Amino acid sequence: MERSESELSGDAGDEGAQSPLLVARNLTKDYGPVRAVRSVDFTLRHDSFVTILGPSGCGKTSILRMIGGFEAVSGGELTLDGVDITAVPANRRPVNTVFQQYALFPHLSVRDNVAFGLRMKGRTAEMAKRVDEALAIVRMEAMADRFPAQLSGGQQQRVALARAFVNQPRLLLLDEPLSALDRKMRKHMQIELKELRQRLGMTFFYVTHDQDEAFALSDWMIVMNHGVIEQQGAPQDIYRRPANAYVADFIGGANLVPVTVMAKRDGVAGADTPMGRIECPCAAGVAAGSTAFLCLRAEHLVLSPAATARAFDGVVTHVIFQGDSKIVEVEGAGRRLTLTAAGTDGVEPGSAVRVGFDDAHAWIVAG
Amino acid sequence: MASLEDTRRKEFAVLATPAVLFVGAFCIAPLALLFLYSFYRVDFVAMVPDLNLRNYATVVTSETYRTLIGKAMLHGALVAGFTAVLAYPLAFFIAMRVKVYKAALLTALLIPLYTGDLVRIFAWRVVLGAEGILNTFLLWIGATEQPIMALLFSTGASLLVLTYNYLPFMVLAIWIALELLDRSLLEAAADLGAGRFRTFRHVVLPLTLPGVLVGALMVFALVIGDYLTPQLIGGSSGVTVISAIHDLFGAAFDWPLGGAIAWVLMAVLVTLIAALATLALRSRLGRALLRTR
Amino acid sequence: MERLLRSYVWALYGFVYLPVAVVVLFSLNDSDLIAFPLKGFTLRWYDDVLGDARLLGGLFNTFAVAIPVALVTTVLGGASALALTRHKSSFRLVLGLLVILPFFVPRMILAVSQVAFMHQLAITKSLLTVCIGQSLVILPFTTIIIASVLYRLDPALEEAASDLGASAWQRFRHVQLPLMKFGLMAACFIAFVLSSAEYTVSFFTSGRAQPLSILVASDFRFHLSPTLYALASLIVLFNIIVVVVSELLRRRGEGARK
Amino acid sequence: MADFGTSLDRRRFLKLCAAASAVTALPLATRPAQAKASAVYWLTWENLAKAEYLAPYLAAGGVPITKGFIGSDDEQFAKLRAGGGSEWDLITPGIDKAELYIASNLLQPLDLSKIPNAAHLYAPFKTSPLGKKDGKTYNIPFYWGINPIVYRADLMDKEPDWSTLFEGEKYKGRLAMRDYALEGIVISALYVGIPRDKLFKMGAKELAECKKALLAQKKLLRTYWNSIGDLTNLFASGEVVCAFSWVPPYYDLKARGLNMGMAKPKQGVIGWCDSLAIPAQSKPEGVEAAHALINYLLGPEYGKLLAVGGPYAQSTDIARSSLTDEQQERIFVKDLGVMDSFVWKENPANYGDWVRLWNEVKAS
Repeated sequence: MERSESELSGDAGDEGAQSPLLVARNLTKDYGPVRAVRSVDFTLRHDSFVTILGPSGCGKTSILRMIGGFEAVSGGELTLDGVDITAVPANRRPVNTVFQQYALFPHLSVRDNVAFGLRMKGRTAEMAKRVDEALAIVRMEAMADRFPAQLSGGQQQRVALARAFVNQPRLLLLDEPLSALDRKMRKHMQIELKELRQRLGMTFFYVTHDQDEAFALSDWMIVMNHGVIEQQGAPQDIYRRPANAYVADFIGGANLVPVTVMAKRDGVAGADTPMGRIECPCAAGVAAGSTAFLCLRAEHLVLSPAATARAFDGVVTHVIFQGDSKIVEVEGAGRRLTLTAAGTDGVEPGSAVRVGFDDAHAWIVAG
Repeated sequence: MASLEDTRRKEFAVLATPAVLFVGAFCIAPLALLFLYSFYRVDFVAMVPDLNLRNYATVVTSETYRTLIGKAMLHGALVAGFTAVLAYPLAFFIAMRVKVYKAALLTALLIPLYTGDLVRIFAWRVVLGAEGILNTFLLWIGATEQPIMALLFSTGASLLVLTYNYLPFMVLAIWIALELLDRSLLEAAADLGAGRFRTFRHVVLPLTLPGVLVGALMVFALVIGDYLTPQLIGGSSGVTVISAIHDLFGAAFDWPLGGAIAWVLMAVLVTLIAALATLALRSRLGRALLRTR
Repeated sequence: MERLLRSYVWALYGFVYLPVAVVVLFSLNDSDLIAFPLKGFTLRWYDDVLGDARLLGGLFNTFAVAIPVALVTTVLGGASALALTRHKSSFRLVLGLLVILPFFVPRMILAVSQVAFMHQLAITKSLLTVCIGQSLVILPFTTIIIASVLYRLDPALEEAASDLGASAWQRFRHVQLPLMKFGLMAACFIAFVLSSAEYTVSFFTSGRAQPLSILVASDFRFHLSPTLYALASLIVLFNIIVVVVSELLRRRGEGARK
Repeated sequence: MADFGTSLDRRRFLKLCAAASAVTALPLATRPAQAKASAVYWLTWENLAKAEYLAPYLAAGGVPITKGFIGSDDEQFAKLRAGGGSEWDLITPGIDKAELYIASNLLQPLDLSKIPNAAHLYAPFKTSPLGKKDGKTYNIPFYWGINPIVYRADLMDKEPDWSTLFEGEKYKGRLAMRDYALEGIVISALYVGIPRDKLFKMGAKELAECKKALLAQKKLLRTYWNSIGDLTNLFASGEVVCAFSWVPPYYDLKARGLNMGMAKPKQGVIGWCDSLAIPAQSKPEGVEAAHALINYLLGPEYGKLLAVGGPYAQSTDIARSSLTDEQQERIFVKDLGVMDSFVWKENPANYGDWVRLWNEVKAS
């Protein structure tokens, strides 16, 4: 693999928005007998924020590490800007990473940490200016001469970011970079990250297990489980039209009511439910005659329905106060269902309620 | 096209090859030569390559060599145990209670090694002898009427000085294990209501046992190889399997038999260590510790 | 409990330095017998040592061996430790076993085999062969010490270096080396100590030039001279000074950094 | 006046001539020799190579000596047997071991014509077959002595003999033997009454007898001593009152005010002799220098220095006449007849069995 670096890094403008930035084909990773990533395909566009979401151990970090060049690919290939990078060592990939625990060099000052990549490539002429710029972007100019151990978690986070993007990578990989921060800091950094990405115009490839974070940040989401991609798409699409019960549950914790699919035509299924027969759009993979799940989002279920088409009886089991709203858990339709409700005084565990929903919000997924 | 794995492999090779070649050329090859010799026969000062197992038969049937090998193992194990018990609190102190002077305290432990084996051994004679410091002290405080002769030239004296000799190695091994210990675990244990002792008993000790084990193996091997201390401190029973081999190499010029004893000794040593390591790795604690890495 | 621990530590250091104290005591005793009763104070043994060209020559040989041995074992041990802790090669176990093997071979056996083997290769015994023999028995120590330091380093730091474009060499030079520096120094120091006190291997592998340990052993065969105790005391004193000075320098350095 | 002047002139002239011929003859005399060695490498015991013993040799323009030190006779042999001896020009093995060295082809024959002092060897050494093979001399006797019993006269009521070391219950735990198979077993043989001519030719039966005695002896011993420095320290620190010994502790400790005694048991005393030999691989210029050094070591200056300092006797009688009676007595050369009464150390053919027996005793 003898390709010059300039060939690899190219220039973003030349290739146009239509050609993909990164293509993964049949990407597979084995750790001994354990297959962590099972023949996965996906494509990253230029100038986008992509999150890869899944529970721990689903293979998302392995994918990131293969793109970063830290793990050898067991099967399949990776192309970046049309160039096969499968066998290119980490140090020659135009890709930079923000590590989960930041991995700042403890023996180097903030400035030297940020300058590290440029120094390694011998770009010393532009180094000082670019490092200052990068530090300014993350507002760490004042801390430039400190050592990592003298910084707070958020500050370290910023330095790690600056250290990665100062090299102007084609793709910035972020491995759960906010997981070590407190909630408030995390919210704050999410906004900063999103702004930063827009400002830099790079593609961010972001690994997280936190769906809220994924929703807050991404233009494109890849949902993984057990080494396979369950679904990928725009966040709203995934939320509204989960591809299967796993995604429906993992993303936003939908209420899943088992139903029997009677008929299916043109993406619309007819199913028998405990609340009567429903006709609603359904995911691919739902087949007539099979058992599937009616997917109802908590915010679409309402108590004391007046205007909704359908309703059933239930008993409140738990009420969780959430400030402006409440999360109410109801036992009904043979299931425990969760719904969110505002201003429902008098609802308390044990009270009998009527729960309703609108057919327009219903969606059926395979089991 | 070189894959990433090839690159890693190449790096590994570059790092590992010098040491492998070095050990191969100056340890494995010489020992292999000795192994070959162990099947030879001695005819006056000539080693005759008429290969047979007679030397091994001699070792196995000789009560002397069996006893000596057994004694070496026993003493190795005893000293490993003594040093572990003595060293642990010190290692714990240096790792957990000392901040600024860590390096100084550890170095201070090594400095006496500089005096040299013989100098230290003879210094111990002055301490332990019939008219030595310890006996004089014991007579002075009236703890004994007669000097205690067994303080020197006895198996116990030899074990004491061996323990002394190899204590620093044990301290280092345990200290490293303690330094590797994740400090948040101590807080977690405290948080879960464990007192100091229970934290130590249930968290610190189990997690640093591998360090103790490494130290014990080191000390074990060092004790078996040490023949000067038993010879000069152990009295009339201070003979060791190594000094017996030494006699066969030098005085009797029976390298084949010496080589055979050496190889039997090493085989026993390796078997014991392997068994111990396997046992340790198979134990519940061992498996749990392996999994965390 | 804490006080008990503290007193125990003091007691143990007392135990460790007891023979050293005896050595110092008799190096100042005005009698050439290492036995009680003490006869009086003298510095003549120190005078003897400093005027003894033979012992000083031996000391020179000891350094001529210990310095290269310390450097070689630190470099080899460092490389092996990197291979052992930073690679998942299937040869890792083999490498680990190989590197610690010399440790488990009784020295006398190793030394005699080495001499026989070197003779087969027509290698003449010299300080070089002493270096080789000693390096072999010291390599396991340096490897373990450096590996234990590397083991504590977050592998992500090295990944970060690669990620930022560092070649294997740059990664080593700019990240691994500075971070394992103290491990290397500790290993080098211990290798030096072990080398300068080593007797068995040195005896068999040495030729014309013999390190101090052999001269001391040789002298001891005829006479347990307080001169040798004075020499040992001087060496210990020298080391204590080195430790104290380096500790002071380190603390001053740290103070300046803050 | 004139006569006187002439005669002076003549004397001057003769002197000049002599000097001139000497100057021209000097290169002639040394021409056959190789380039002179810059150093001669001598592997020896520390106490034989003290700077003051060698000073006259160096002052007379001898090749500078680089010394190496022996750990023990056995280690010396093992080391040379394992790795040749190319590092050394001169070694110092016990003559009883000579045949091992010769049979191992470790030595080269000596050129006795370059060692004129060899003509003065004591008769027993001259006639001894040790160190000779096929009419060639490989090891030349260097210095010798006896290994007696040394004891603390202040702590013992009568002069000990070998039986004291085997049955002296009274001194249990305060006796010592050397940790050395050959001597340990010979002494036990002397004690159990093996005839002198069979001492080094003992078969299994005799060895078994010795073993029994040695096993009984072991219970009485404080320790087996390892080096003479070790034993001296044991006497000085009161650990041991009586031991099979070498001579030096007797004089050393006596000089320091201890009341020491030395016993030469009538059952027989072990005599020993160390030799000088040149390793087979020594280079010609080294061999040349080694011969010169050997000659010095057998010569009068060294002999006197060793007799006074050691105190040891060299193998030639060349210095004997320059010693006082007392000095002669100290090195056992006053009455030369005693040399015949010594049990001279030999290397038993079945020495492997001896060593194994010795280890069995120690390990019991």
